[in-house]
Amino acid sequence: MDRGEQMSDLFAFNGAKGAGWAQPKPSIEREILISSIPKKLRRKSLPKWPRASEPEIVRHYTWLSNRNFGIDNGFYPLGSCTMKHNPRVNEKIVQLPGMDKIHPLQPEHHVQGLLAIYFEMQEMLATCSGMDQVTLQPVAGAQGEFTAIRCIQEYHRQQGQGHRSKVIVPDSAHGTNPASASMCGYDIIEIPSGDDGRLDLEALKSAVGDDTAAMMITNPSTLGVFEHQIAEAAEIVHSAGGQMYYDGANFNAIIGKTDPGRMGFDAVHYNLHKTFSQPHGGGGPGSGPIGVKSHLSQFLPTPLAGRRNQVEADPKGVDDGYWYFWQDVGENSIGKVQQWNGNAGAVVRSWAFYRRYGKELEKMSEHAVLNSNYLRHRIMNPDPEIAKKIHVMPLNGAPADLVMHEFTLSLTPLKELHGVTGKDVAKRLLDYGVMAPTLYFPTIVPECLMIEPTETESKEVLDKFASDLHKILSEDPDLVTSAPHTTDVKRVDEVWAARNLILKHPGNESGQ
Amino acid sequence: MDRGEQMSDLFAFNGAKGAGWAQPKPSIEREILISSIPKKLRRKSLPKWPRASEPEIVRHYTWLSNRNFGIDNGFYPLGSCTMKHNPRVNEKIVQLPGMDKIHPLQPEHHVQGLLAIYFEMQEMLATCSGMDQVTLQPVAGAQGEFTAIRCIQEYHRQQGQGHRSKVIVPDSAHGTNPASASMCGYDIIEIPSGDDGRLDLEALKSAVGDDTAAMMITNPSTLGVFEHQIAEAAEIVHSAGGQMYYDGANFNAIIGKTDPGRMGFDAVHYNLHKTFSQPHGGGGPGSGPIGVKSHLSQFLPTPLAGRRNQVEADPKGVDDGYWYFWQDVGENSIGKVQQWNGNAGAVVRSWAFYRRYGKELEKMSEHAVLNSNYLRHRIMNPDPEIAKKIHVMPLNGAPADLVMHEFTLSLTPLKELHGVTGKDVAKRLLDYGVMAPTLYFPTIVPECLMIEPTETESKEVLDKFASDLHKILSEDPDLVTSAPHTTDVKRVDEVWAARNLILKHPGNESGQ
Amino acid sequence: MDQMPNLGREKEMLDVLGLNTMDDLFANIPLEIRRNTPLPLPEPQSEEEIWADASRLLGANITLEDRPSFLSAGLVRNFVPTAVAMLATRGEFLTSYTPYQPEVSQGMLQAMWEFQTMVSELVGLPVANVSMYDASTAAAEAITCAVRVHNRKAIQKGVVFVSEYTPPHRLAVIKNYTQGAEIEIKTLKHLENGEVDMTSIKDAEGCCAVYVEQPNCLGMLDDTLLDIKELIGEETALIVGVDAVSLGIIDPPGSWGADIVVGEGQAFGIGPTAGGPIYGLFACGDKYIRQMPGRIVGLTKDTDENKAFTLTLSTREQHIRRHRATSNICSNETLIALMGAIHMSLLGPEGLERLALRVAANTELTKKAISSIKGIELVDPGKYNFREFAVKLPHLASEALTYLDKLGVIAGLDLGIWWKSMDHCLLIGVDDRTSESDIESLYLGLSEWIEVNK
Amino acid sequence: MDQMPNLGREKEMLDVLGLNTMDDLFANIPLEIRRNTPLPLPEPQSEEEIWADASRLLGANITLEDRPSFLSAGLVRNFVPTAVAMLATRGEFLTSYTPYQPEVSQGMLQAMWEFQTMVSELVGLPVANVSMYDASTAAAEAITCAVRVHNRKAIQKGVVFVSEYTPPHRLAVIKNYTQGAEIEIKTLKHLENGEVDMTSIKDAEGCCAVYVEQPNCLGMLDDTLLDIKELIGEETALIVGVDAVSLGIIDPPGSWGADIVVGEGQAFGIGPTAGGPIYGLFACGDKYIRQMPGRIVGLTKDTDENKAFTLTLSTREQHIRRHRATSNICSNETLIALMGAIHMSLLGPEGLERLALRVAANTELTKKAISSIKGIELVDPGKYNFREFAVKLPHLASEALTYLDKLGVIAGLDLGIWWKSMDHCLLIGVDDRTSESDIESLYLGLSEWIEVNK
Ligand SMILES: Cc1ncc(COP(=O)(O)O)c(C=O)c1O
Ligand SMILES: Cc1ncc(COP(=O)(O)O)c(C=O)c1O
Repeated sequence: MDRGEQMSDLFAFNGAKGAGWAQPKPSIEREILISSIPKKLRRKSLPKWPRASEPEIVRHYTWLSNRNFGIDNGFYPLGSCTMKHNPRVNEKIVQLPGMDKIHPLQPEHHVQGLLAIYFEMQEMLATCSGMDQVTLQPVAGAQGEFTAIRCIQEYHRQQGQGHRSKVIVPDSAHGTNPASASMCGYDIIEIPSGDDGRLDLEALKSAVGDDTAAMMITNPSTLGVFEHQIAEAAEIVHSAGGQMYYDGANFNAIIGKTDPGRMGFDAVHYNLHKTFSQPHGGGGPGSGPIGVKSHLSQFLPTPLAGRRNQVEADPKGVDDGYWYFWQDVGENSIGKVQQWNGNAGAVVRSWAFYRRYGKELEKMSEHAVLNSNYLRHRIMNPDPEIAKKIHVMPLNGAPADLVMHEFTLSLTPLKELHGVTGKDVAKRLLDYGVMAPTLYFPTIVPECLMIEPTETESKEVLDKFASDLHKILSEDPDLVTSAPHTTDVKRVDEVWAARNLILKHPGNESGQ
Repeated sequence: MDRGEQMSDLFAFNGAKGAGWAQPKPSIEREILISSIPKKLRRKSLPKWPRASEPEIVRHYTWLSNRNFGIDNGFYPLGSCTMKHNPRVNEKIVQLPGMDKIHPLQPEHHVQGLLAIYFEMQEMLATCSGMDQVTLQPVAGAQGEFTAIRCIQEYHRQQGQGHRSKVIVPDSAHGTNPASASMCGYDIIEIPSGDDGRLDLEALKSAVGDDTAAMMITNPSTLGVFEHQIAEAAEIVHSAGGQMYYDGANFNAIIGKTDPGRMGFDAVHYNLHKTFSQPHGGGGPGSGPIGVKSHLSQFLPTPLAGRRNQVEADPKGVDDGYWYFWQDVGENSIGKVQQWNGNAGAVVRSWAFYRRYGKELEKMSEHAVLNSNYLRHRIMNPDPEIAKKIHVMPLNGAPADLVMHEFTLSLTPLKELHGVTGKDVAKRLLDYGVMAPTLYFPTIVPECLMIEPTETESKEVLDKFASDLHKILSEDPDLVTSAPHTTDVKRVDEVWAARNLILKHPGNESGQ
Repeated sequence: MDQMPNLGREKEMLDVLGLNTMDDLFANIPLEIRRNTPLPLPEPQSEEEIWADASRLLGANITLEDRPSFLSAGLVRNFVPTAVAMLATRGEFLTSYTPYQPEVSQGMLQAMWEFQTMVSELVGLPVANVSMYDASTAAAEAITCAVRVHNRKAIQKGVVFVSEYTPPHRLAVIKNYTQGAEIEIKTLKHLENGEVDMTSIKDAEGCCAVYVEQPNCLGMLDDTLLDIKELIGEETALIVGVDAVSLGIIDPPGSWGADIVVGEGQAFGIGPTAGGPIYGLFACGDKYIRQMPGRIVGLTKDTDENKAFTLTLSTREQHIRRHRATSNICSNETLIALMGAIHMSLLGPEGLERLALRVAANTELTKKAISSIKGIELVDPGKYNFREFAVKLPHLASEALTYLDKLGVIAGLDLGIWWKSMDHCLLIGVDDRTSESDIESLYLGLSEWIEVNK
Repeated sequence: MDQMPNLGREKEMLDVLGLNTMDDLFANIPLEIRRNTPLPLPEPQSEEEIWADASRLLGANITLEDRPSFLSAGLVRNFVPTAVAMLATRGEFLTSYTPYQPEVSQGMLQAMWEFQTMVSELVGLPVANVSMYDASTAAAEAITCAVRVHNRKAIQKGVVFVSEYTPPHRLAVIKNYTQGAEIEIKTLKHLENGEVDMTSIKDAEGCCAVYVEQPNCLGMLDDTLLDIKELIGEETALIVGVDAVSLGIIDPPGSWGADIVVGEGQAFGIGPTAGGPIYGLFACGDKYIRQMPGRIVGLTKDTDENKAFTLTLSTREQHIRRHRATSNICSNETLIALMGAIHMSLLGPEGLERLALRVAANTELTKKAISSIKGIELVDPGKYNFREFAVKLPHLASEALTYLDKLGVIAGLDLGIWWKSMDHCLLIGVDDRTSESDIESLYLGLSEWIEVNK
């Protein structure tokens, strides 16, 4: 019998009534309270939640966590997702009562400290990206995209260009780009990439026109290559009357080296949870502030963090000579995209993260790019002794000498020769104690593995990953296609899940 | 290849100089500082510690933790050690600056809150145990024993009975009892238990005499049976002029039902980390306060927490009308056994633990004893269908109808019939995802397993343990003697360790 | 800089690449767009300096725990059991991401499947997703989802009726999210007494969806809502926004015909945390499954036929369906939903009920005390309130707030911020922890303010 | 009561046992000694009530972080990296106990083996155990250990010389621990200038052990100590108590002949925490291994010949050797030692040096500032100090402390508490975080006090 073979079933806990987490009694007696609720409104039977004690819950979630892989467990080269180490002090900071116990509608003199951090973050992001104004309200990259495209949409309407109905995206774009533009009501024009995986200016030229509202693009691209013709692309779009939108998911590759402002962009989103820090366990939370050039700032969601010099009459501030306030964006603002002022916790964590680098933030980008190139080199240039043992080498997804913070591999030869797919290799990597790279994205690279090591991985980890991958490439194809072998469960049947749709616990025998 | 096969080696991390945890610079330049140290005193080369970044350290210790079993991972029936769930709020409480950032020598008006908790704990422990005065200074059960025996020693000396040189312990006593008394300079007389595992009054009678300083005994005994003749035993020892010492490791079995005061004891220690709460990961910390009858209190270590009514002149207190202070015990005090005022953090955690039960603390003992008897019953009375499959049933370590919070099993029949030892069964239990019970203690029970479920385990966990044990008793003996099979490492060679004594890392190649 | 293990080893690694300087790595960036000056940012700081600054700045904030506080308006000053954060911040959870590889992500997948189950049970609908950004985006995406499902058969194409009691910041989110889908938002009217206006319900007939909140944003419960599903019929979606905690004692919308239930999850799992990260609840009936936004986990099996969990129905999502996706949501709020799941499972059914009862009791006591002040009137007298209630004051609510702030009481929300016409109204919100002395402070403060301004 | 899963299921379980009431379980306790009245204790509390009380009580304490603080005296106001507590409180570590079953305890065993390595490296001796209760019990047990090893050959049987600079609370612990072993503690004298008195060293010849501290408890480093091992010879153990952090820049006793090194580990891993739990360091040369107290981990192999760790040399310990054990220590301070290990490994060698340099710099600056005050004199002028230094004041130190306390400065330790004769002396301790403005506060406060009392 294997340790942990038996699954821990939350809904099997069924202790005594009320044996759960103890609370003080209500200040009025239960019976009186219940009978004061109009009968029609009263709940008839309680939800079938587990009845468990603290020890049982602690054990259950500990058990679950032990069946989950995070950065803390090993290398997590999930391309485009920038899975880097999250400094632990950030978690402590956001648990300070001055963060956790704050209501977003408290008066400004209650939250000078928070506002100061907001203001500093707006400024820092604008500085690093070459934008004029930043809002921290959007709570994820996708929402940032949506928000910025909404601003662009209102801008065009204001300019009497409301007819512009198309948004151009390269075929290598992340799915959120077309989805966000589409949610704003735009039609999407996808333009194919050139043979080198880069933006094809000719294709772009023939796509732009009087109906172009914007182009959305990330740089470095999702292939990890820098679009060196980006300024020309911006020129093309701008002369057609369109706006340039920068998907900042890859911003971590270029900080201090260049910025979207210099490249000619009008708007940009940042993924704070990628470029900076916000642990997004299981898929979120994130934070997706946007920055815009001044012509777009009147459309930003409201409010922003503002600052002025402190005067006599002000209450006590945070001792830096300034008074902070919530600044209304005005009547042209698109209003709100999130209920409050964004994911404040993520903003504060990212602030704590950036403070650690300060003016040396570019070192972060340097190390991200160094690690990426180093790993790519190690993978593509095995030691001669090892090379002999390898069945087949992967292809570069993009034939560039240098990559940025991430890179792609295509496993097409492996598939053609041995019937081993990218997915098989990804699953086999799990057996080696690492997370698999991003799979089959960007879609323009066939059998794609997209690898992003981040700056927080050591040379040893990169060396080991390269040699593990080499090992896999020399393994019996059957072993690889049947992988993984050592994980908590074997290969999971996703098709069965979609066909049968068991989306909740059926309840247990004891009548739960 | 297995996930995690490769060991994580702390000393293999060898990043850049100074790449470790970042600190501000010293307020004087390094070179100046170094040269200000008299040359002879200067360190020549730095210790060979790892050079690692935060992400590497987080991953290393996460990896280590995943190779460690705690209560959070499963049932931990380690008899005598009372491995119960530790409420998580306690961990948060001790991280409050008012606890963590306190110096024990701060003036009393700085630490009224801490003193109030100390005082409440002294009172609560005295109340529950029937003692007159409690000190919280000893930091573990063993130190509590030592401290109390030291008090008894001074008492005898004061009474002109300094010649009393012997301390009596039953042969079922914990090793710390004789060790502590011996450290005080006493000779140990071990008296054999009766056939029912209980104290043998006749043996006691013939052991006591003019040279008896004290008897040390725990009740319920380490066999989990209540020494119902304890009052008689106390009588015997007292009439010989000896003192009665209560090893409180099993105090959690009797709170609210009886107490050492009623049983006739003069001194007692409490294992706060067992009876109450102090997570003692890997072997400690603990806390071993002692309580004494009034004739011994002048010898207690100093200081105690004292209390008086608050008066006008006092600074602000904690709003309960009292002023708290450190009370010097006086010239007869044995002085100090720990440098400060004991393990304050453990005291505060235990305070938080007891507050959850308050006057219903006896429920905790009730459930501990209920769980113990229930589990014992389930083990000794398998379903008839299951009984058929079991090779051989264990024997009760103590032939009592009822046990207290723990109980013993003897696997002698199994060993005799199949050559399977208690150790083999213990190791095999690890394969079932539980911690093994205490093994071979008390030594008077041959092939002993000593099982203590505690009050924080559910019926389901107890049922499963019983049935797992039954399964093991019906397994192929070879499977059991070669266990464990599914743990991080196979059975560990302890003899090799003692012969070769590799007690530190040899350093790695890179010259670390 | 203690975050980068290769610091100081640059040369060694560059050598392997045949490069000389770190700048060589960026050779593909054309010179014309290179930044040549250092970033004008402060000096790097160590952990202890950052901690000191963070403590100083955030320590300067006044928190809801520092004083009697009656500011709720959709966020709750709750007590979250310590085990919640200790478990959710275990590295395996904290530092994972979307479980694209289910074989090594069973823990989070199972936790989210359990979360779906608990949310489903809570609201009385068969399916729940693993979180939206917040209650407002949940409401907005519920509307676009409903339109996708019902528009074909709808008589009023693209039309959705939204309750006039929807707070303006939420309405703004709804408008942003729906304008691109050519949805027309019409106002669902309410009567003077706060109940839904049945003639307005009639007007809604044949539209795609009706959105109401129960309790409404003034904390009032409207039992006439329980009948509207019958009136609007199967072809119009009934979307209900809820106060999640209230469902410990209040009949869940699923049992009175709601098709989609949305709401704020924050009360379970995390503090108000200055407005985020929090998480939106989203649950629906079977017919919306293929049009719903967000991630969802299903039970399945592995090649050994063992139980296993996986993300499912991804074909709705942007990474597969791109511009035809049901939503653009990618990163969501799973980690916070996990905190919610742990909190809910610690509570258990009876704990949930008790939590709701504590809020109910404090609502009752506060309402009674405050409405007894001469000069203060309940906006919705004779109604049952949960958590919040609105009162009309003799002068501007903003003035009352300022006055009480000076007394150290956070008295609530100036409803004039939401609706100019209600600038004499104060929204008072309680929670499970509102104490007698809190209520007394509010009572005394408001009484004094009225007295002083007579 | 949310800690007991079987609450409410008592009957079901009693039924299995054939019992009726919970009291029946206690039938073996004779009636005469039964308690018949309820415990006179307060009502049970919920987690949030306990948290509120704890926050209120501990929140009423004044902490070392609230004000400039110069109280050290063996405990350190340090900054512990956040990762330390987050890792050490992972349930697998937190809720384990002594690794009696190495097969499922490799993590803690390896961590402790690494701890032993780092301590060994730090002090320059080959073996370290996994912790003592604190520095004082470590010193006391080092003495008993040394006597066990050396007594047979010793000329002065049972005699140990202990430095007169050993603080009295430590001396009291030493006396308690040694009196039973019939050890005679004699005083090792020091000269006026604080250096060890070589004639006293001569007196020690042939005794079992000499115990000194470096720096001494007044923070002074004595370079003549580096020569005493040669003088006392192989048959007398040299036991040295250290300030662990100082070893980042100060030559470790192992390299000048110390046989056993002890000290307080607290600076690595945990705050001063009101004096406990902290942990004592204990390291020694090979010849003491079989007589040393405490647990120790060794590297070994499993039946598959894989590397594995296990507790070793248990035959020294009480659970095997009982009254002949080398010590009675059972529960120790492993969890805190684990915190120490994590902290040390985050620091690394250069980080350790920097930490020591920061303390050294602040010692220097503070000493310079305070000794420049007219009326204040250094007790040990011309010496090198680390962390602490003693000054002589014109009036009672206790009065100075009271005066500065009112100014919001914790000025140090009144040495009169330790030695009546030093009641005009103040022990001033700095740490890595002592700031310029802290020093200024102390300087101004002491100057003012002197001025006022002229
Ligand atoms: C290139 C790119 N763009 C946009 C996004 C969307 O960001 P988010 O997940 O924060 O919504 C991602 C995230 O996965 C991405 O990789
Ligand atoms: C019966 C008994 N007595 C004494 C002790 C010693 O307590 P501690 O480990 O706290 O020193 C123990 C602990 O294991 C014990 O079980």
